[in-house]
Amino acid sequence: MKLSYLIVPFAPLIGAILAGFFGKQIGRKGAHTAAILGVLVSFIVSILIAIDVANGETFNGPLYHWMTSGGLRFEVGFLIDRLTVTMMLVVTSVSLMVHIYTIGYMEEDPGYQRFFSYISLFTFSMLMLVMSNNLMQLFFGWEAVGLVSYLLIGFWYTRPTAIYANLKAFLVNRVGDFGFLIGIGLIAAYAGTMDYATLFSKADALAKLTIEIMPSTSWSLITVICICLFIGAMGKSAQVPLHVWLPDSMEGPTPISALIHAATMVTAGIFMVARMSPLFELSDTALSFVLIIGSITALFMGFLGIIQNDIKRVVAYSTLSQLGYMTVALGASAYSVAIFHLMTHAFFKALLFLGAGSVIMGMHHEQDIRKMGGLWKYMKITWITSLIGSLALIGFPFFSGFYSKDSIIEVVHASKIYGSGFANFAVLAGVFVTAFYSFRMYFLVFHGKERFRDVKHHDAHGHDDHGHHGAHEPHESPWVVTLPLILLAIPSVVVGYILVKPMAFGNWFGAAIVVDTKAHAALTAVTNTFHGAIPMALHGFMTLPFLLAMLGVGLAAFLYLRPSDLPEKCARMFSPIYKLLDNKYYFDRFNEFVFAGGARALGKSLSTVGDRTLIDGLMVNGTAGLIGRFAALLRNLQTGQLYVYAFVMLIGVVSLLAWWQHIAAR
Amino acid sequence: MSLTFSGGVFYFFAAILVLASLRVITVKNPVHAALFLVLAFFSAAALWMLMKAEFLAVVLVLVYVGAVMVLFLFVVMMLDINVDALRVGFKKAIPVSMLVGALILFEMGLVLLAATKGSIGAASMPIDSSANTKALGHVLYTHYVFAFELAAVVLLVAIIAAITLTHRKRAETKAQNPSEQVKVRREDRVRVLKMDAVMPKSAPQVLADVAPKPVSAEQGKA
Amino acid sequence: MLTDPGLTHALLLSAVLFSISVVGIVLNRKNLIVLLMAIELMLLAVNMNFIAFSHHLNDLQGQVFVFFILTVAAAESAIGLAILVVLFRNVRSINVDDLGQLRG
Amino acid sequence: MMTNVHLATALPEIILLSGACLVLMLDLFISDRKRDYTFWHVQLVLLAVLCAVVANIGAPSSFALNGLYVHDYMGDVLKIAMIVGASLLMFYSHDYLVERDLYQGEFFVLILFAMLGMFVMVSGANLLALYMGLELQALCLYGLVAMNRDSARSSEAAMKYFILGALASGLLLYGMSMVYGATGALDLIAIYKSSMSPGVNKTFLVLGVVFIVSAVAFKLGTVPYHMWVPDVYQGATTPVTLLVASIPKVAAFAFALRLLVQGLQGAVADWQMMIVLIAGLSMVVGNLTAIMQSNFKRMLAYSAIANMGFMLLGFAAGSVEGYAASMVYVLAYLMMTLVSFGAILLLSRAGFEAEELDDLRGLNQRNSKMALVILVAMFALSGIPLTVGFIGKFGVIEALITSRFVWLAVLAVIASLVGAYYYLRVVRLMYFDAPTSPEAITLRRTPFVLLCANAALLVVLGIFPQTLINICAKALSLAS
Amino acid sequence: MTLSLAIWIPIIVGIGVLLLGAYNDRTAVRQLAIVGAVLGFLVTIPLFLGFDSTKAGVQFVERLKWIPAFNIEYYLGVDGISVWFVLLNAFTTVLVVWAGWEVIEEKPAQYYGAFLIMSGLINGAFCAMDGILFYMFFEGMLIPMYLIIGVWGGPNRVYAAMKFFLYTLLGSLLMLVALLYLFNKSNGSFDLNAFRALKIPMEAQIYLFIAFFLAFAVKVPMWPVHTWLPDAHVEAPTGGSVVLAAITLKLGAYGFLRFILPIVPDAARYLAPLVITLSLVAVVYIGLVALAQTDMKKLIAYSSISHMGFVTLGFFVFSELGIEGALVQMISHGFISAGMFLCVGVLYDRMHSRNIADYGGVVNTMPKFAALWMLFSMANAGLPGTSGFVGEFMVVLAAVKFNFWIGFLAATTLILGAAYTLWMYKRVVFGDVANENVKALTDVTPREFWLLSLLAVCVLAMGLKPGIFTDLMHATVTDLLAHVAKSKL
Repeated sequence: MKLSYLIVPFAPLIGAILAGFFGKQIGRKGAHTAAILGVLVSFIVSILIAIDVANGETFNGPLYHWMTSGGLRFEVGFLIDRLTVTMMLVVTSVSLMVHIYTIGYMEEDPGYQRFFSYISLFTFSMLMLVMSNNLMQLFFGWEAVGLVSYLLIGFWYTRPTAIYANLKAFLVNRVGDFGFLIGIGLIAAYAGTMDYATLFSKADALAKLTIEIMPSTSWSLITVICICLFIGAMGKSAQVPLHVWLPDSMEGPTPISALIHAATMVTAGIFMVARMSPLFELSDTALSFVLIIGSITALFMGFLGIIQNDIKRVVAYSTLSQLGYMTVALGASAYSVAIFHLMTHAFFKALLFLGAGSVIMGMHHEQDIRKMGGLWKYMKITWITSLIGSLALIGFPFFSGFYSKDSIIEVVHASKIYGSGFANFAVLAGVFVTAFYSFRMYFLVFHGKERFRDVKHHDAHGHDDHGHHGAHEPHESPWVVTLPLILLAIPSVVVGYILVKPMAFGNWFGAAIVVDTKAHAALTAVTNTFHGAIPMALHGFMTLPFLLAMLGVGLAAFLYLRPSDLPEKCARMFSPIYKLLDNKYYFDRFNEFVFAGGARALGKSLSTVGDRTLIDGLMVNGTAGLIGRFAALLRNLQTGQLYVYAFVMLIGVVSLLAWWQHIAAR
Repeated sequence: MSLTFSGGVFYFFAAILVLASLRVITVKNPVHAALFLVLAFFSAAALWMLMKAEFLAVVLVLVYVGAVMVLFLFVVMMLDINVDALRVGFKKAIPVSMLVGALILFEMGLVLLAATKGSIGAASMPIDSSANTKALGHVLYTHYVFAFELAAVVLLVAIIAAITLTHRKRAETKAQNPSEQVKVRREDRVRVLKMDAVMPKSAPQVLADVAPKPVSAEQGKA
Repeated sequence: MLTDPGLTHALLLSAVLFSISVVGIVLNRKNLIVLLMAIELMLLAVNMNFIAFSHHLNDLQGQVFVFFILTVAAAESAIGLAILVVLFRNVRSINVDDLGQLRG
Repeated sequence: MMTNVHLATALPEIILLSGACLVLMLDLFISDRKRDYTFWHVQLVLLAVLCAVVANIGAPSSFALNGLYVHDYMGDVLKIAMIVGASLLMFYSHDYLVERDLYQGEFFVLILFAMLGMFVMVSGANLLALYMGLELQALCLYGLVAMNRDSARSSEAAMKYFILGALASGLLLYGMSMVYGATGALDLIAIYKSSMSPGVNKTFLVLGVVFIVSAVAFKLGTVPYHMWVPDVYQGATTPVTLLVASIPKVAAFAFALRLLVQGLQGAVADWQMMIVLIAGLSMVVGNLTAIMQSNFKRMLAYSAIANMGFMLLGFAAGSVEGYAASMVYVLAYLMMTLVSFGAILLLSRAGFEAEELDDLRGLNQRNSKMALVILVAMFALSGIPLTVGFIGKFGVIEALITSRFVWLAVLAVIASLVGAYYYLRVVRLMYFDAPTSPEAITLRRTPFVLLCANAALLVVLGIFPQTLINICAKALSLAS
Repeated sequence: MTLSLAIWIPIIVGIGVLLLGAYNDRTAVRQLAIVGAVLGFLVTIPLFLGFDSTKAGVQFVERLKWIPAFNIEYYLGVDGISVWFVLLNAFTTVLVVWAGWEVIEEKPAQYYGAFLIMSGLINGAFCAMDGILFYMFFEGMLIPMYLIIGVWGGPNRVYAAMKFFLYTLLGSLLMLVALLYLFNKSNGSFDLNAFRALKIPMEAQIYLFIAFFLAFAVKVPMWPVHTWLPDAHVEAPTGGSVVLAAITLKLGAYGFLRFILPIVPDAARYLAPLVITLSLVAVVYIGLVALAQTDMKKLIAYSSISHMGFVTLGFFVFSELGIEGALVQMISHGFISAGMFLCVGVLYDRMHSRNIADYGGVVNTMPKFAALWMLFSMANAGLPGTSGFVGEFMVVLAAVKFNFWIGFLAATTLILGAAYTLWMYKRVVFGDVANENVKALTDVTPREFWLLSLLAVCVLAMGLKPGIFTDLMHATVTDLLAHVAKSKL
């Protein structure tokens, strides 16, 4: 146990506390200094730890005893292994970039200190999540990132859309957490531990158990556990159908989007499944489930990106789609590839988001890509970095995205698990779609006609509105914004090349990830065909995915590079599909109507019918009323007339006599 | 039981008693009711004689017929009652009251007839049948002296209560109260007023005179 | 076993009297004085009982009891009539039905 | 035959009688303005009687006056309670009577005679003595109820009370005659012995028991012999209501105990079931009907019906503990009644009867101490713990459960739940509602201090009931 | 002696406050009240410090004869379960007195007096080891609460107070019968330990169970005898709501552990499905009902019912984790509900409305308040790091172990709890300033701030170190489970 382990999560926490509680005292500058310093320290220490870990030093031990109950120890502890370290690096580095970027982006916001506090807290939560050595703490971090995302999405709390989105995000995440909690509960119940190491050592024993979920049907316990856990991951990592919160989370400031989508929240689910690989490996059913959910997400969420006009939303849907890829990788037992993609994705997605944010700033908080165009002239750095990001995203060879994504495609291709055929199709189709919408956006924003001149007085779109408008000429962003872009662009290009061998196909993760190579041989198969990064990239030019990607880019160029009414026409031609996509497959409507509306309606009817009418009305007041009526009856007996009184008395005598005679007769 | 003489007398008076009692509760006029009640008492007294309670039979006649019934009649006549109005709704009440009466009679009769099978307690104070009155008197003033005293108190209470309830001080009674007469003082009877010797002037002038002079106003008050 | 049938008959007689007085109380809805008379009848029935038992048991106590009942009954009717008079002064009626202020 | 007189044993009664006569005489010579002399005379008489009772308390049980009178511990305890109750009653009533021109000597004299009657009921050891005591008490009460001569309600109440009372005496006498016929005796001891003997004519005996139970139930005011209670409570002037509601219940308890337990023990199985019936009905009917009342006195009347039903549960248990619990109950009830009616008396002013429930509205804001006193009384009546009312209910239910009448116990608690509703309503009116007129109510010091002490006693005895329980247990173990 | 002090100091000071009320000196009344409350809290601290967590039985025992006629004893003692509630109660009393500081204008002496007396009585109920002693405190407590709701409550207070009293009385009267039955059965003893040792036939056990269950289920309250609570809460003054939610509900749940589980274990096991069903109904049904509320206090009241459903659920899965989780949930709910009600009280004192629709955008004018309330809301939604999480987590784990579907339904609170709490929070706090009234709001006063902060610290401390709480319980809970496991037929 090293002090450095403690520093990693707690440095951002201290930063958060300083910025949050003493924001007024230390001022804006103090706040961002504290927060950035915290993350910076965390980042540096993470690197140091990573070096240690790379040298074979791992750690697994408790840090703090929370409580013990019923033979179950609840602890806070760290598990520092290669998986953890990878995540720590990704989280702290991206977070650091976002922190720096925020100085510029949030410059004019009155909630400056609060914002820094939140993002540092976010970093802390995520670090606690990834560094955990037990499920309890994992859940703690799990929920904590949920909380901070809630706070951040609703950062502009006066906006109805923002506070709607943050509530939605929290609740949808809670649905995932619900499954996750049950999964943890099952583990606690049957394995009797929360600790990863102990749990994994019992995994084989668990695999033999069954559980009777429905009467007279017994399920494999491990399948149930894994599916439950994965439901949690679906919530956090925005898999269909729990993805609905993610696009809405764009209501938060852009740095948040970057943080949520790239580094912290959404990766949690992927990480968790990878962490639980010893369990998932034991259940093909669960893996298939993961695979299918992932491929659905990868493909269908990509479609949605095509028709979005909000710059951030396009990126958001791309995130959904990419998360689907990661999940697919998980389902194909290629955990290392999934984490690899997670990492590359973190960089290029952060880059894209921050780039989008830069564009938004440059456009004076205009987010509609139809009102942009030709920005390359005005925002050179942003333009270049965005191009890099987009290329990485579509998996252009040599870019980081290529390595990770292509690996996934390969692995899925090699996978023989149930659902892999569909997954294969989905990921391939996804490549085309991704390329299309990425470059659609890219062309619309940076090339073509300068459409922002058409609309002189754009109506206040209600987004990122700082209340300050300069000249309507787009401008490049300050260095605090561009620096992170550049810094992120570098790994977006190179990280794949460097790490594809050790991380995706090598043994970087060591014991942290367990793959049953016999049963799930896809990764091994792909690994066997892997001959190094450069050959892979070169080979990549000749593969179907590349062709598809280029097709996508080409189509985008054809449709959007020059002004035309073709997109409109297409939209009209496929209007039912367009409508379906425009309504996001009606998920939101469905949820709004069935779940939210249904719950409210059910609550209301239970409240009025159940509580007020039946219980209060019928049972409580009904009893009271009955007593009252009976009392009134008795009262009416007291007529005030003497002979009635005498009569009743005599009736009493008569009945006593009769009754006694009856008894005497016996 | 063969019909002996005493049996015959018993049934005769019993019949009268029952009939008289029935009339008591059914006749229209309360005066008649009272008279039927007197009849009932007389027949009861006869029956008591038959059961060797001579003294009580006499007392019944003397006290009830002589005093209580007279009191009843007195009250009936004193209170000016509209007899016809008293009969309204009588018939309506017959069935239900008859039912109660029949029920009670039925049940008690059933019990009484059944009871004849059981034995009955022995006398703890045997009767000296030769002198009923003397025996009764003797017991009353010795063994039952407590009850006797209580009876006296009951009568006293009856007197007090009856008087308190009905006796009213009439407003127009003219009685002297000697103690008040003795205690009377001069101040209670005579009031001496001091007045100016002059004749009063006409009204406006008086007012004009009085207003500036508080002294005379005080005098006027006194 | 009761040897004296007279007792049973006397008891039955008094039961009849008792019932008549009960009927009188319930039947009579208009005249309070008759109510008082019915009560006297009831006491007479009771007295008859006592005397019958006394006679049957050849025991004096029953008669003593009757003596006191007679005394009390006299006192009772005095007070009853006094109350009746007071009532009449207040409501100008001895109608049983007019006793209806207090109810419920 | 004059073998067993022992006049000294009956000293309290003798003093009471002489005192009453004395007051009667003295009062004639006292003018209206100096009526307070009468008041203090009466108090003195009560004090003397109290002394006489206390002086002889604890002496072994003995018979006097040829066996018509019994002196025992239970009698003494009940007498003390009655004397104290009567004394308090007069203190509470004093101002009320003065303000209404009812402050007459006869009032006190009749109370004293009624007390004498009740003493005899408590100490009677012979059917005749018990009957005479009962009649003496009843006649006084009839007179007292009618005392407010100008009130139509009072005379109506008196008339009803009288007719029904006479009917009840008729029932009692009929029952007594049957018992006499069955046992050939009037002395309770003889009846007891005879009723226990196997040869007794059970039919006569039980026929008598039916009528006697009916009469006792009437005196206690229990269903279905309860109809007089509300009318008399409401119709009588409040001091008389208080009198009718409080001390006679104690006497009736003793009366029931002497007759049923000490006399008719042989028919215990028979009367026990009748009592169960009566008690159950009383609790239900009393509590239910009380809910509907708007007149405080009338509500308390129904509450009395229910409470007497509750008290009878001790008899229903048919055990010595049960009777003792009943005695605790009846003493507790005496105290509670004194407080609740005392409060009405003290709140009433000239021309204003505080007997409607609405008159209590917002009392807390007008006189919070009085509100607290009534609150205590109401919670005690509903049997909330830490009040003596709870102790009473507790003991009775305990006895019931010991005697395996669990269902009756459940009925009892449910009935008392219904009862809680209307007691709470009183509290609600005092505390939750706004007063009808804002001005504060000032109360005369002396009676109010006594009332407070009385109310405090409800709580103190609720917390430390052991003495009370011990006394009652001792009384009953000696008496049964 | 400590326990007696904890009981009688508040009562005596309360009576003193009542008497002081005659002099119309509000400051003196308040000062005396707070002194009494603080003193009452201080005397309970030795309970915590001196508690021997290795022992299962009761500690700090005081035993005196009280009513020998019925063998009723003044028998006090605390075990690892009750000690927490004594502490919690003493603590809450301080809060409540402090919370009413400037708010209660009408009859402050009676208000404080009632609270202090109630506090003492509640302590008594938690400490009592004699059945009747318990009963006396249990019912005696109703009187001050009745008055608090009725006198200082809202417009519909009469109905609410009545309902509260009668509901509770119904249950407790049946409990009295049950106690008397046990008294008979145990040959004349009301000693709760003696009751534990009794052999009782199954039929009788079931009747006893029903009697006790009604008494405590009403108090908890469980569905369907819960409807008094929303009414009572809505109408009660803030302090009343706090005590009601934080303490008196716990008394009901405490009764389950003290009476039902150890005395009639066979019936408890036999009828556990019933209780679990009702608990789940409380969690799901009541959670949904809470969603539909438009009145803040009502919503929190329903949330309380839902949370208490967790408590009863935890009891009846008969595992250490479940029972301890339920206990932790009880304590935590004491803090959280107190915080929630105080928050609503803060708003109510300013705007005199509890209606959610009357608010909106409160954060703009009351940022500090919004932050504190956020904490309590999150705790109410069971967020890890707050006390609300611990109990829920433990109970869900235990429930899943007991039966998958029970755990499944229980876990829905994760969604429902968050939904109703945060939705309310959103509608009240977030958004633009809704109207002029909201615009005119002023942020929390220092008193309110420290009051809420104190609770916030408790919520966080318990969330971060629940071991403090559970460690003291282990021995007692294990012992209890041993009793439950043993058949008493």
